[in-house]
Amino acid sequence: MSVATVTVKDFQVDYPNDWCPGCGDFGILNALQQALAGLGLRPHEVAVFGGIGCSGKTQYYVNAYDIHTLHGRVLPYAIGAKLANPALTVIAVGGDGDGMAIGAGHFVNAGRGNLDLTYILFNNEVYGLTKGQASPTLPLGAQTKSLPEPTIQSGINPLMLAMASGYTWIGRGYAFDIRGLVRLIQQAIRHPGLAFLEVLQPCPTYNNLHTKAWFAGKDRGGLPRYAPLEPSYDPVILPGTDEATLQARMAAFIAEATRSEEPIRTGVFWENRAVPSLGERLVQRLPNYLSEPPAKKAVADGHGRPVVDLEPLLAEVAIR
Amino acid sequence: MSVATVTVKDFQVDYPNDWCPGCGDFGILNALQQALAGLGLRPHEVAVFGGIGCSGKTQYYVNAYDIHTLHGRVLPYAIGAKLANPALTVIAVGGDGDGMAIGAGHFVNAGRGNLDLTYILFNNEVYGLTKGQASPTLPLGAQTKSLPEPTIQSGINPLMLAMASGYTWIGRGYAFDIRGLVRLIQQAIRHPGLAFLEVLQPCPTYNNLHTKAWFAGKDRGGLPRYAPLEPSYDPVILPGTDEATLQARMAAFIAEATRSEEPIRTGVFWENRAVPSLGERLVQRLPNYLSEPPAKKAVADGHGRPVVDLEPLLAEVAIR
Amino acid sequence: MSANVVDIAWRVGGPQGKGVDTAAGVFGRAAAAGGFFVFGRREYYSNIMGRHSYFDIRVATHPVAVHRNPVDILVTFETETLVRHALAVAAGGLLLHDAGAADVPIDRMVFLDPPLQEALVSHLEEAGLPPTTAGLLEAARRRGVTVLSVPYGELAEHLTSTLGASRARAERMINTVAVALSGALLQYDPELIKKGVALTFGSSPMTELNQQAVDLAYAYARETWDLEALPLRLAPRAERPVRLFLSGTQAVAMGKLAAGIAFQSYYPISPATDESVYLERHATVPTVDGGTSSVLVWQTEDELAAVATASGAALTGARSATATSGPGLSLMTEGLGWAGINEVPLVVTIYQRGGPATGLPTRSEQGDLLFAAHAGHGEFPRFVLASGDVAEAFVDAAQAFNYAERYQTVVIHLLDKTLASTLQTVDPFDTSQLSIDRGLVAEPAENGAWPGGFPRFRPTESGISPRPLLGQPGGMHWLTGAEHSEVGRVTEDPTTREQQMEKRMRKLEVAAREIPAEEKLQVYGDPDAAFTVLSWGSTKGAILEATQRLAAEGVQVRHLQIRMLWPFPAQELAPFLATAQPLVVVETNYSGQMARLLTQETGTKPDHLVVKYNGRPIAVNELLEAMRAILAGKAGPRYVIRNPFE
Amino acid sequence: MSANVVDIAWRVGGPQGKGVDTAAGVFGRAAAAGGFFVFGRREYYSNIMGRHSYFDIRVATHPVAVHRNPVDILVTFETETLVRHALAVAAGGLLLHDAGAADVPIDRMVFLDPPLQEALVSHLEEAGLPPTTAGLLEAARRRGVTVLSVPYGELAEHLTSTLGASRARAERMINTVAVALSGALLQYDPELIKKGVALTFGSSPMTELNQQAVDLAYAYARETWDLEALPLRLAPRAERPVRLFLSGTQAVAMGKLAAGIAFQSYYPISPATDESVYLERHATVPTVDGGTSSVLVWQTEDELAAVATASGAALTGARSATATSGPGLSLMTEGLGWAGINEVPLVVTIYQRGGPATGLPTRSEQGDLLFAAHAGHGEFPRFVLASGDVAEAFVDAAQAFNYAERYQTVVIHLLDKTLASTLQTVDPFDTSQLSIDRGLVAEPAENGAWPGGFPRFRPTESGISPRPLLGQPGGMHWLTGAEHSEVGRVTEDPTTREQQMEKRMRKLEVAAREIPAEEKLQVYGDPDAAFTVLSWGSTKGAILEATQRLAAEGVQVRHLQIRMLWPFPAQELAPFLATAQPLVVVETNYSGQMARLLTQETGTKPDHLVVKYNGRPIAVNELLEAMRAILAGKAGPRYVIRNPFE
Ligand SMILES: Cc1ncc(C[n+]2csc(CCOP(=O)(O)OP(=O)(O)O)c2C)c(N)n1
Ligand SMILES: Cc1ncc(C[n+]2csc(CCOP(=O)(O)OP(=O)(O)O)c2C)c(N)n1
Ligand code: SF4
Ligand code: SF4
Ligand SMILES: [Mg+2]
Ligand SMILES: [Mg+2]
Repeated sequence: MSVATVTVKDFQVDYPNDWCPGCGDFGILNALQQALAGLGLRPHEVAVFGGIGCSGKTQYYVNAYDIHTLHGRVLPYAIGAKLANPALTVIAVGGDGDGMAIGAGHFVNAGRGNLDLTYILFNNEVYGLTKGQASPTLPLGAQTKSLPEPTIQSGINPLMLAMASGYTWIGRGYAFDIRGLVRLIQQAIRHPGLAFLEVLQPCPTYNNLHTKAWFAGKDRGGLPRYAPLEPSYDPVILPGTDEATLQARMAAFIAEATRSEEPIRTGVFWENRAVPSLGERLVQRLPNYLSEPPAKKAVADGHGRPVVDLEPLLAEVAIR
Repeated sequence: MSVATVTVKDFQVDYPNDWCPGCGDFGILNALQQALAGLGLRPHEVAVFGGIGCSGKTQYYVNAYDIHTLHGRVLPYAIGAKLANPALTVIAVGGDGDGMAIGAGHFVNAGRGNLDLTYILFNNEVYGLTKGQASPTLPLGAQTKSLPEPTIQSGINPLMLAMASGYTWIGRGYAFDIRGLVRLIQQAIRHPGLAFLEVLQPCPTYNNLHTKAWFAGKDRGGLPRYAPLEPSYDPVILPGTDEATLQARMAAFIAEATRSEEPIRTGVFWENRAVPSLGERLVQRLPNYLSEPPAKKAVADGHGRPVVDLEPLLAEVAIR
Repeated sequence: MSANVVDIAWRVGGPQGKGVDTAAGVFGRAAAAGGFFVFGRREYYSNIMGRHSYFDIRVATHPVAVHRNPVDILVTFETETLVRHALAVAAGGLLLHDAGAADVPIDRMVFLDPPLQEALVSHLEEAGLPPTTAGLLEAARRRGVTVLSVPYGELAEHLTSTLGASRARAERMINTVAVALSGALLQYDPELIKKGVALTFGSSPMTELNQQAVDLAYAYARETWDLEALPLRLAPRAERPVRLFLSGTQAVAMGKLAAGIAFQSYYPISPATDESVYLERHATVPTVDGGTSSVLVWQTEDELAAVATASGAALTGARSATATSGPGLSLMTEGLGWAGINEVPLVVTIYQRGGPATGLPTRSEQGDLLFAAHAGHGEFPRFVLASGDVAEAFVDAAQAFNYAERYQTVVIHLLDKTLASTLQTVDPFDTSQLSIDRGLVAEPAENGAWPGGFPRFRPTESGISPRPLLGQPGGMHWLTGAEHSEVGRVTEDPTTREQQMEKRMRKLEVAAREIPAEEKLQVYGDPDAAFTVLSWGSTKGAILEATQRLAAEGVQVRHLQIRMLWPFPAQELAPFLATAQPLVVVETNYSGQMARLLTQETGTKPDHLVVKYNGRPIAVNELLEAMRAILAGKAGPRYVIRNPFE
Repeated sequence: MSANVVDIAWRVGGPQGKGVDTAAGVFGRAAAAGGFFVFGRREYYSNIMGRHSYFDIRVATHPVAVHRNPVDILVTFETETLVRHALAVAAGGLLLHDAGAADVPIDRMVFLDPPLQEALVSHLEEAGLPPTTAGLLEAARRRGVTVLSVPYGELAEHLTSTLGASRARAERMINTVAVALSGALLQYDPELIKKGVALTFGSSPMTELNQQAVDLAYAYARETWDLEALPLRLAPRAERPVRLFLSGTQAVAMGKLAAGIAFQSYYPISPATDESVYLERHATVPTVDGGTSSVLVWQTEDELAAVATASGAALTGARSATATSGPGLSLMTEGLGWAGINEVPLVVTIYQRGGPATGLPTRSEQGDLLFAAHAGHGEFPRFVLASGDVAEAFVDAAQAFNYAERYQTVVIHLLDKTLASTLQTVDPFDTSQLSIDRGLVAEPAENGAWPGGFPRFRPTESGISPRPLLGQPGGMHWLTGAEHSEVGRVTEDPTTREQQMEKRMRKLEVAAREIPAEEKLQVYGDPDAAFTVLSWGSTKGAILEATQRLAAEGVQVRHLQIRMLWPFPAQELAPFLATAQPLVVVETNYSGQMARLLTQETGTKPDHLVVKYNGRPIAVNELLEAMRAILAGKAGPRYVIRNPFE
């Protein structure tokens, strides 16, 4: 892998983009392309899986293997590919409806595996592509443009849910803080386990509450409503971290993840290096998992005959 | 409702029970019947919804309206009934596979509504009815009887997930601590919002790690491995609770919910009285919601003619 | 066309989010206000903003329920619409385009898919014209189209200066200007255009501003063009009975409200969402006795939950429904089976769209019929209904609840994207013509009256047994997705299994006997003609009109529309099938799903299957062409309608 | 029965979890070890412990693939088994029951469903016998059954005292004792029973203990009964070729392993789980060149995820599959469509069970055929295969991957609970007879070789286009569940839509042409006979045997077994249908699903539909009765097989 030769252009494609002008998705796409290039990955080594929604179109614009899955199922598809071909860099992207409503069961259960992939959730608090219904992250009582009434359901906090589900890397970024986002995406990809990155994403068409101007604090003298976690915040859990430290880290996590005061924090909230990745665990079970992963498994010889020798299995049930 | 006349017998039925001898489900069933009777409810006022699993058979043995739903869907069915008939006392029961694997998406999203119902999760760490596979609550590396290898996925902590999802009442009990369980179930039912009760449930057939003897601490001189939360623990959030108190309560919650040292805590972990129940919110939208809920809505007059007057709606689209 | 007969097809196009729908609404209402029958067809991309959408409005002196090609008037504001639709304008028609637009080569237009690009270029090359927008305009002119250049930029400035509208607002009002220009070109009464504006914008301040824009546009047109020289005219009709002008989704929602729907669950999905949004906006409506009546509309986390929640609500006695399209139906499959075995009255409204998977989410297809008929593992009774037009959508949506409650099972009401987004003039709905059948509900009793449990599932001759509602005293029983005894106890007893299977399935046989033929099958055209066209759903409008047109030419056609697809009306069809010659089935899907069902249930195969599966509805002229090919003996057993330009 | 022909039906029953399956395994293996053909049928409740289960083992000198009633030997340990099965013992048969059991009135037995209770009571009343267990035993005696009381309690004590086994262990070994008693009563070689023990318990210390129990039991039998006076004999055969004795789920798993399955996802569900558990236990197997080969078995959180995960894996080139039963199929529906439009090679193994919903989770039904053929909104190509026996299950499981990869689409392999739990002797599987077709995979290339993206979906004559695997250089393209261009770009272009629809659907036509007839349809019995029985799946064994029995009586029957249900082999069937008289379809479902498919695809309706839908497989005698009724002109168009006692 020759890092020097890869540029952001390698991940760009010439394809008409149909997001609304000013959509936060542009920022995320941009950051993703930069992040991939910055890591020196080559396009064919990357597979980007998208859910269904405006967000789920992100991979249309990335030069890589791009898979537009089904609403809510982006994680299972991505997991299948990564399990079968552990050499792939796998990124899953999708909306808050995709991930927290119809996909919430997969979100929770993916947390159990610590498979080495990165999931980026585009949180715009609405269902963009279906015209602005409340998404599961819209706070109770909020009324965005398309709602006939304020929403009567509470909003889910994706970071809290990720923590409860066992994600070993948890971060939050803002769509138009591209530089910050590039760094976060790269950290997430580098993390050798399951990484979850929430991105706050303005939807100028349907979310009239949390707009780019709102995030930028235009109404309060340009003081942005998002800011990095304090340098003193330590997200890292190392192998052997004692219970008290762990509890303290969790308490700090919750305080920052759920804080109701501004600014909204961005950065790495959680980085648990104590849990072995799923790949490592799989090698314990299947010794040739990495040398001959499912994607590369030899199936037939040159004559189209099976290479498997069933003899020992037949012996188990043979009556001789 | 004449409290005095209801006894536990009113909720019992004469129906052959096919759980394995010694199954923790017996304890939970027993506690549920006692709890309902103790609340003075009459059988027809109660609807018990079950998932699919050994646990999902609980309502077979309760004299009430009993609905055996689909695997993982117990909450949506229960929610539909409660939304349509708010006068019903609705209980949902199900296994850890039912609720945390196939049903996890509903579990998370139910948390957003704060509908007044009670969900009891039977946590035996295995899929009982399908013969002992790992359930999502089985800890990483554990190997119960039926597993060919130790599990390579981490376990989910149901209390943490409930907290992240917004449940306003969260408790934990133990299947054979029937007296404690009765109290917890009653508190959960009385809570005017969404209550989640995890019950630690021995499965003598498949879970050879966490048995009744293990819970009872038979191997350590009879010192049980479960114990109530310390009296100093305060789960209550009142309207107007300040941010600092809230944070402190959450930290305490997590410390107790995730503690790795014994004993495992039982009791009420969380009681959030600050969030209005969904019923209250619905009345804001539909003024006649309680007086004429969906279940009781008048549809036709005595001649089988619709009672709705469409005139204003037709007027909106009429070209005159 | 005789002087008394009017039939004008008008098309407007533009980027999504730029007011194309509003413009079409104004024009359609303006025409309806003049006493005309109006039909509107909407085409749009799965996109929020910027991609091409267009709207056809047909205005006629006779009822119309289908679009046609070519169109008489094309209104364009920008290059894409011009390029996509210039070829669609009829000789003698009008084409409005932006005077300020540059001439653009077609092969530079990245927004065009290659097949369309190639088709356009080769068309122009054959005509010896340059492959550019100018070439297209020239081709139109040569074809006898009046091409009118409109200086939209100047007109917008004019609106700003004259009416004091902001530039942004003025640009939005250009839509109204174009509608008004169309009116002026037709010499239609400007007051009716203003009425169209008022009906569309309601009591908002936009109404007045837009009405002023109408006057400006009329003035501009009169100044600029020799209107008398133009070929088309639209004069208001003397008779102007009150009519509704509404969409398929609105009609379904109104039908549900009329039927007393108490609970609707949904998860947003095109093209079904509009119905639920409408219900949510009209959640509280008056009753005839001056009270109020509500429907609880509940947005779930997915369609698995939507069908389960609606079923849970139905068990309490609420008339319950859910609405979705194909992808949602795939997820509701498991819930249908549960409702089936538990005999839950449940209405499931399906707006079919192009499949499979995400498919063509904003295009149309009759692609889910066989799936709807067979969705779910195992066997249970269900109904599948399909509406053919907006008026039927209203009636069927209401009737679905009656079937559901009478036969205590799942009713799938099939519509499609075409009907969902069709705008149509219809006679005002008359709820007093609807009747309500709530089926067999058990009487409340003393607790203890049924010691072993209420025999909810006791086998009866009809298969129907009284159902107690959750919460009702004395009705306690068990419900389970597993096979069960008459009180709902899980059982694996072979005999009980047989009895319960038979009980459930018998309901369909009883229904097939009881339900009047006209609720299943409708006959149009000449009932004695041998030439027989069989249809279901939204192709009805095209077939009706084609049939009339052929009749006018002396060719008699019999048109059978199946409204109840399951149980399939084999018996009712038999006499028609026996005399059909040829038998033609028309569907908008690839494989002829209804034709397959027909063969399955009757053994009869159609002689000709006419299909269209490019995601667009069949135009009347396309169908006429197919029927003429069949009449001429030039059509094979499979006739595919293609149209690269839509 | 001639001296050389042996056909013994043996049944053992008892509460679940008490070793009934082990006992049957020992008996079956013991018989197989003696050179016999063996068939085993298992019936059990959806329960972990305590409810009634039973196992039929048929032992014969000819291949057997179906159970029969009545049985020759019934082994019972407790009252429920005795009551449920006493009537099933043939005249001349043996019935073993617990000497210590009390006499119990049948109407006190709460575990019996009322219909069975009533049937038993009225049977005894008609015979003038008391409605109790004693009455049943007396009825058996009167029928000519040898009723043997076995003092199980004493024998268990004996095991404890003689072998030093704990009481609990001794009680478990009573199963072996009963098997050995059966062997002794048949005067079967005790060494072969011990071999059955060894084959069942393997290298565990239980083997020796149980073998000692066998000797004790033989000794007891010889002491206690006059064995020479008993009617049945089983003498080991001279020829004892090596055979496998295994279940349907094992055969499928082995077929998948032979085919090189690399990834299997699953969510536990009866009766599919056993297959995945087997694969997990045998995840690493040797290769012919001395290497090792692995399959990654992945338990997902539900079936939505199972199908998606397997699809994701398939995109990387792994041969991927998932396995489930009806409820899982309902949830996989959406994923099938995605795989279909993305042309993903995916094998979906379905073990049908009683439906709908939870239905009869541990009973059998051929209830998912029409669903499998139509599951999913919209239209996409798929294959539906069904195996008729254990040997076919192996071959089809392997072949499914070839179809999936060659035609790049979904292959649904249908089995049912009957086949899943069938134990059968078969000839050793020969993997060298299997061939592997991996289909068209694109060659790796330089990145940049395909600037606009690799044309993964370029239309070809066959509809098949080369697929690059995720991660392969130079093959980047897009995949989407939406309609797409040849590089996988989302498109709503009408022409591209048509081309892609046609490309995908063409694959089925090509497959229908290419695939040899014998892979679709098999002909048994007399190919020239007019009496034609059409079947699919697990009813094969019953039909084969019934056909042979009728042939022995001089009645020639032609049996057509459809192995490929979709694309439906209409062409291959045509000549047979033309000459069938009568045409009989046999299925274990309510509505005759294959019969419907047959009519749909050929226009032909069967003259007789023979169905059984009580959740149990059709016994050979039941089928014979049906066929005789048809031959005698006494059967209507619908013949339902009922059996209240199973
Ligand atoms: C099964 C299914 N149900 C519903 C839909 C319709 N649908 C498309 S996108 C979407 C939600 C989009 O919201 P979100 O996931 O937040 O993404 P965004 O558009 O906001 O980026 C829905 C409900 C679908 N495609 N599939
Ligand atoms: C859609 C679907 N998939 C799978 C199953 C099979 N199944 C029945 S119970 C069960 C899991 C039971 O485990 P749990 O929920 O923990 O309940 P328990 O038996 O342990 O009480 C499964 C997977 C099913 N019924 N439906
Ligand atoms: S609707 Fe919102 S999220 Fe979707 S493209 Fe437009 S701005 Fe972006
Ligand atoms: S398997 Fe376990 S959970 Fe199920 S009934 Fe038996 S002991 Fe209870
Ligand atoms: Mg969103
Ligand atoms: Mg469990």
